[in-house]
Amino acid sequence: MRRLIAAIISLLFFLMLITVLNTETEDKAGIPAYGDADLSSRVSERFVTKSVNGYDGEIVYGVTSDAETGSANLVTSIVVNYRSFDTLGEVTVLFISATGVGLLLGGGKKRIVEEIKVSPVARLASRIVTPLLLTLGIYVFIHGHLTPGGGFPGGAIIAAAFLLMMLTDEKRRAPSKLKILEGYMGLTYVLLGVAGLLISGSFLQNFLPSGTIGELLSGGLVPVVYSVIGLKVGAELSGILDDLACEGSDES
Amino acid sequence: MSILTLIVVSLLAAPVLYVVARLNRRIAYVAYAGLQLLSFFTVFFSRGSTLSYEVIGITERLNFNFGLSPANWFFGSIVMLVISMSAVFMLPLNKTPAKVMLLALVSAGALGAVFSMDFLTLLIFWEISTWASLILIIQDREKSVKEAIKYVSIGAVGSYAMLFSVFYMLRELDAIDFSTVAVRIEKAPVHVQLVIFISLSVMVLAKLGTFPLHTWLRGSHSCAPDEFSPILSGAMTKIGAFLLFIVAVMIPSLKIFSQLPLFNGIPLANYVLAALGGVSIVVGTVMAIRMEDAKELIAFSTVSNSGYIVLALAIGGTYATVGGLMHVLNHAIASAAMFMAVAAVAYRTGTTKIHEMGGLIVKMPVSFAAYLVAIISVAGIPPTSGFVSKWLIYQQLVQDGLPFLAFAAFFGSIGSFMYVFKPLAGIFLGQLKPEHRSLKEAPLAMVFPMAFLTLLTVFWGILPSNAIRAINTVTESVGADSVRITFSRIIALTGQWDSILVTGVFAVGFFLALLIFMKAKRARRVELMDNYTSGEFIYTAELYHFSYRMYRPFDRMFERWPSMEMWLASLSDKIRELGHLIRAVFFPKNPQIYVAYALVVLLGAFWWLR
Amino acid sequence: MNPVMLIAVPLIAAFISSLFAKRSSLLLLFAAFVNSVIAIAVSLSAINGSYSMGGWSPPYGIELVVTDMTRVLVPAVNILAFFAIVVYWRRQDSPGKYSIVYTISLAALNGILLTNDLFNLFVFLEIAGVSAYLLASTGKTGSSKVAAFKYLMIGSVGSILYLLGVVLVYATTGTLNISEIAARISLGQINGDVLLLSSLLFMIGLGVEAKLLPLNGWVPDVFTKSSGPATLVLASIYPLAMISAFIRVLLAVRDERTMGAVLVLGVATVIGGEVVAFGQKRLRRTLAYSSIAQSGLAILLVGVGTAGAIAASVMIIVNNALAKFVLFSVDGLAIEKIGSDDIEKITGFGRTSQVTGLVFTVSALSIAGMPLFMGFRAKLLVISSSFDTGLLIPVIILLAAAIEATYYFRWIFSLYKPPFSRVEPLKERLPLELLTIGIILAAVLVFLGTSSGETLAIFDRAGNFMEEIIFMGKTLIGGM
Amino acid sequence: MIQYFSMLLIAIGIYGLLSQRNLVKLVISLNIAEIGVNLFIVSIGYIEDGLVPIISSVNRTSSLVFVDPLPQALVLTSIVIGVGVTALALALIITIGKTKGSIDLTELGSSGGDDE
Repeated sequence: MRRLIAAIISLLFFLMLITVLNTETEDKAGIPAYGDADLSSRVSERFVTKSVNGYDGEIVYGVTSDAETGSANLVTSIVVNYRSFDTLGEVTVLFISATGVGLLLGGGKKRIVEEIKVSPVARLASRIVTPLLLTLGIYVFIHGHLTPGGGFPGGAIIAAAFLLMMLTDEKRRAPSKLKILEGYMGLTYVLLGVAGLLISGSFLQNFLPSGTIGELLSGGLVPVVYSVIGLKVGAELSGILDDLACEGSDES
Repeated sequence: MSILTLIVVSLLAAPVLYVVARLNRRIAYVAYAGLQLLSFFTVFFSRGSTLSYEVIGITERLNFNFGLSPANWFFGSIVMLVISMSAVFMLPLNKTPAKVMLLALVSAGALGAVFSMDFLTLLIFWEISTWASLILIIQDREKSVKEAIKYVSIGAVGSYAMLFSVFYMLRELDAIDFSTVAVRIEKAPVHVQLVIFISLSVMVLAKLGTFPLHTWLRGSHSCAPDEFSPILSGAMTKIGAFLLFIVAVMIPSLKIFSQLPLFNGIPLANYVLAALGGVSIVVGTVMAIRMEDAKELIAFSTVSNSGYIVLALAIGGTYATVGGLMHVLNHAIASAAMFMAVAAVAYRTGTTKIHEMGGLIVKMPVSFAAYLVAIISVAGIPPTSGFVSKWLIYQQLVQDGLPFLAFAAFFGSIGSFMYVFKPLAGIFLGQLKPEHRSLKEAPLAMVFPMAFLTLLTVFWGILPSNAIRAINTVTESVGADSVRITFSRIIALTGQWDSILVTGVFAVGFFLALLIFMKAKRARRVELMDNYTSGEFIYTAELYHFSYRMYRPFDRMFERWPSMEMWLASLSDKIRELGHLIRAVFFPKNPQIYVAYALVVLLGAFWWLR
Repeated sequence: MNPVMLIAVPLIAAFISSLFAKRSSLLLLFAAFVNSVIAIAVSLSAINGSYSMGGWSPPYGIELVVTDMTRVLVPAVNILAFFAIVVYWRRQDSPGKYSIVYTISLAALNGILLTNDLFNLFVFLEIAGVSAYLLASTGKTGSSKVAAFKYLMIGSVGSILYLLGVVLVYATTGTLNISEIAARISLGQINGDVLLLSSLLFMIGLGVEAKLLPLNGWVPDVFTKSSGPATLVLASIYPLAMISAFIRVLLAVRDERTMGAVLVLGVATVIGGEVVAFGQKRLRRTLAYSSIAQSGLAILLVGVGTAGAIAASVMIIVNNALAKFVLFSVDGLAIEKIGSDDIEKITGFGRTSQVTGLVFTVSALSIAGMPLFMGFRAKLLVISSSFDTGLLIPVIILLAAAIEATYYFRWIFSLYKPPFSRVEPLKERLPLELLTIGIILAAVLVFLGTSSGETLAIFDRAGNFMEEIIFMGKTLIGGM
Repeated sequence: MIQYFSMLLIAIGIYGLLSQRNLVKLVISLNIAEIGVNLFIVSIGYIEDGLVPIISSVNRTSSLVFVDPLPQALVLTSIVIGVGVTALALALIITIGKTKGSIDLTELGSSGGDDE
């Protein structure tokens, strides 16, 4: 009975959602058909041409310099520059979740002891792979404005490195310094925002030169912020993993 | 001192008095009494001053309007007279700082209400007065909480009905002041007129304590602190009469409803209201007869008398209108005096149960006199003012030929003999209880207001023309006719009433009786415990008190009557049950259910609205 | 003063307090205090209009807007938050190690009030939501964790639906800026189905937090199981932001059919809340259901949709916040001092501690809509604006109000129930902070209930905020 | 097509949310629905033959046809938020399991809930 009702509700829900698909017509705006999105009717047109501030030239890789945002990765330019405020919020969500996990689980006093049979090969291999993973993670977030990736994937890769270590070693804990890193990085992000407010007059506004599109040192604040995010996300996710893997204190 | 200043001062006085009372209670209560007396005199002597509007803004569109029309003056004087007398009366009583603050709020609210010139101002000040009185009611007695809740719910129904009608008027007639509404409502469509009339009538019935919204009176009046009951019955309910006057008389209800079907020559709307008045006369009388507690008894007599007021003002016509207004005056004074007498007795004996007292006439003669006169007035016996108003109402009933209403009115009159006799005999006559042997008359501060109100009752009984002249100015001010009077006579169609002559006859009869009483052989006094038990030992003395279940056979007769009180009480259980149902359905333990609700609402709304 | 500081300051405090966990409650107090000062400054001196983030002009960047509505709500939220922290400062029930959650939620609530971007609103709703789930889990018993999980579940469904709505709107209008969306939709060139579905999705998504009737099953659970300060924040401060978000989004993505649904659900919420509250025997439970009813009233007025109705709605939520703050803190005090808030146990509490009784009475009377208090002015506005929909709605509102008045008076009565002799005065002193703040809030309620029309005009102006928003949107379209 | 698929995913998530009793499965159901929404978000930005929105040595200029980058930015945020909420939910489940001894909704129903 329960399953039947659930099935009916979800079926109707599905039917309801698909009625609005492909509803774009000549005179009334609707959801465009798949693949027919029209950038010219959307705000993102100007994100692509980097012309929010009225620049009307073409952006060319390796040539254009001092564009309004120097990030070659257009998604990154939105995430960390045009809509950086969203990202601050997003980081905050992760931060509060990580903190909440810590609070709920009592801060993780010691690891749950389990008999894990890890073969020596895997253990050794993981010790070799972990530094590589860490390096990869750092690479990903530093190049976030040039290539796919960025602070969040980079942070996730870093956390994956810690996860690998925790899986292969039953005593391993994420370093406790990570929590401090997390706090400092969050603080840095907000303070960068305030600095933008003080220097350029708007919260989170870029105050560094944006450089030439495609170079590592370009995009103004973008690489800085993404590094901050990368470290922070890495620290947070590792912290969450650590909390989940550990036994809480008695108080909760 | 203008009325506005008075109202503002009264409002501000409330917190000030609270603070003062925390330092010294006596000063605070004396100040309170002084303020009320000052208000009364200001109000009373502002008679004849020209019509004035004074305005304080609430929002851009709605203002407080106060004025001083004859009607305002009439009701204001009555209300402030009762309040100021009660304020003096309560000087010796048990007092707390909270009480004086609430009392001051009650008087401020009442003052604002009776001097209002529009419905919203009336409602706002009335509400202030009401919620303050609500908190006052629960101050002394434990069971009062349950009773006060009834007052809350019925009062809320009434005042929200009025709030509704205020905005309805604002919308349909674009006015809420009495005079404009009275003019514009004539041209409004019938349904608008009816909605306004009905919703305002609900408020009238609720606050005046008329059937079917009378059930709060019994508990609230009897449980209220003794010093507050006079105000509750004598002043607060009379604001309801003020609204009734506006609804039925100032708004020419007879005229505007003339297109409705007529019933015995009265428009249906008015007739229904009058019939409710009639029913509450009967119900109030019957219930009052059955009560064992002096305050409950007076509470039901209030129901009955409110019925007279509603009946009179609803059927309209010159005599009924004047008689109804006069009845407001009489009942305010008389019920205040009765409650004061009971309070004085309770102050000395500590009880209000009739069968726990007896023979107090010897110890508390002034209280007795006040009670006697008040109760005679309520029963409508000459030479008290109560007779005059009832006489006028009967004139109209007879003239219009309204059989049921006339029956109810006469029934009430006769029934009232039964219930007034009970406390009179039980409390003041009969045997003095041994434990009451050392009682004294109430303190002077209590005696004075009782005596004053008693004298007023007698005065207007002897010279009703004095009161009727004032009432005539009220009715004339709203364009109605007035009753013809001379110094000593009231002239009606079916005859005339010469009060001086009647009083003279009465006085002669009284002296003859007194003479016989004095000359007759003296009765021998016996103690309560030394007779009629034939040597048996009495364990529970009150069972042998002759007024305990005085009207037992009568009581049995009405035992099986359907009870409005029970019905309203079951209503609250119904709401509770509905609440349980809603809780079980919409606040389940399983979160999946409300997730499902969310989706079902979404789906339902989409497919339905699409 | 740039309003973004309202969000930045608590965030800074939160990040610092993750470094110095021992000082977190002090930092919370500090942040709330600074925020209150900033909020007053913003309310008094900031210019109405757009404050863009990152230097990108709207609709490309995210903007915060200051309208006449935020002018009212921002100080209310921040000052009440500060009060909440002060009230529980030295009590056993204090936020303690959860302080950081309160700090973050303060930032999120300010974000919800200020942002003018649908997706940014989603982000802040999520921050507020996650904080709320954590706050809900702060109760002493394990049941509070279950309640929090239930809350998380329905809350997540709500946010998924909201996000879906945001995407539909973006795909249709090509923008996320609320002003521009409002302007485009008011031009009417939107497919009817899409508009209906997205506005319904917003109604449900935001309705979860706004306590709309079939979606509010979490409310009594969370409010009764959570700790004192958490309940205070969730019941008194959260609704200010959540209902303001509901108002803004539903009016921006305006669809008359959805407005009808909002009206119906609002009415159902009012009736359901009041009727259930009527039969409750525990104070906190009564207050929880009464909160539902009050939210229902505010939402119903959104369904009416006129400027007057919005003004009434804002007034209702502000009145509710101020009064519920006092009521819930008195409830917390009763639980702490008496050990229960049952109607039998709480008897005479108003006599043993007179000031507590007085502020409780004032607040309860204000919620019940008695004259001299702010609630009455709100009720006048509510009735007058609900007449726009015919006679039925005002009648229902008034019936519900009658029920409400009845049960609030029952609580007042039980607080003062005689006889004196049975009640022993409390030996220990009551917390001074609570009494002071209670008196302040009661005074505000009385002041707003008795002040002249000019003071209350702030609410009238707040009701007109949508004109401003749409005007901003029209200039954006024109400028494109 | 992919849009229909994403809607289907949402419906599946909802089915799971309504029919399952295990708290962990409920969280998984929520995640499925979330993924459906995320997929839908990305799909509305797709343009036939559009390029990855990165200006690189291959796609050198902004005048080429890129797919809409904004939904991709939004989805990034939405994913991260989903991760946060999931972590919190799991932590709550662990706590519930510890204190109540069960993570089954039917068994928890009697102990939690809006009881008197």
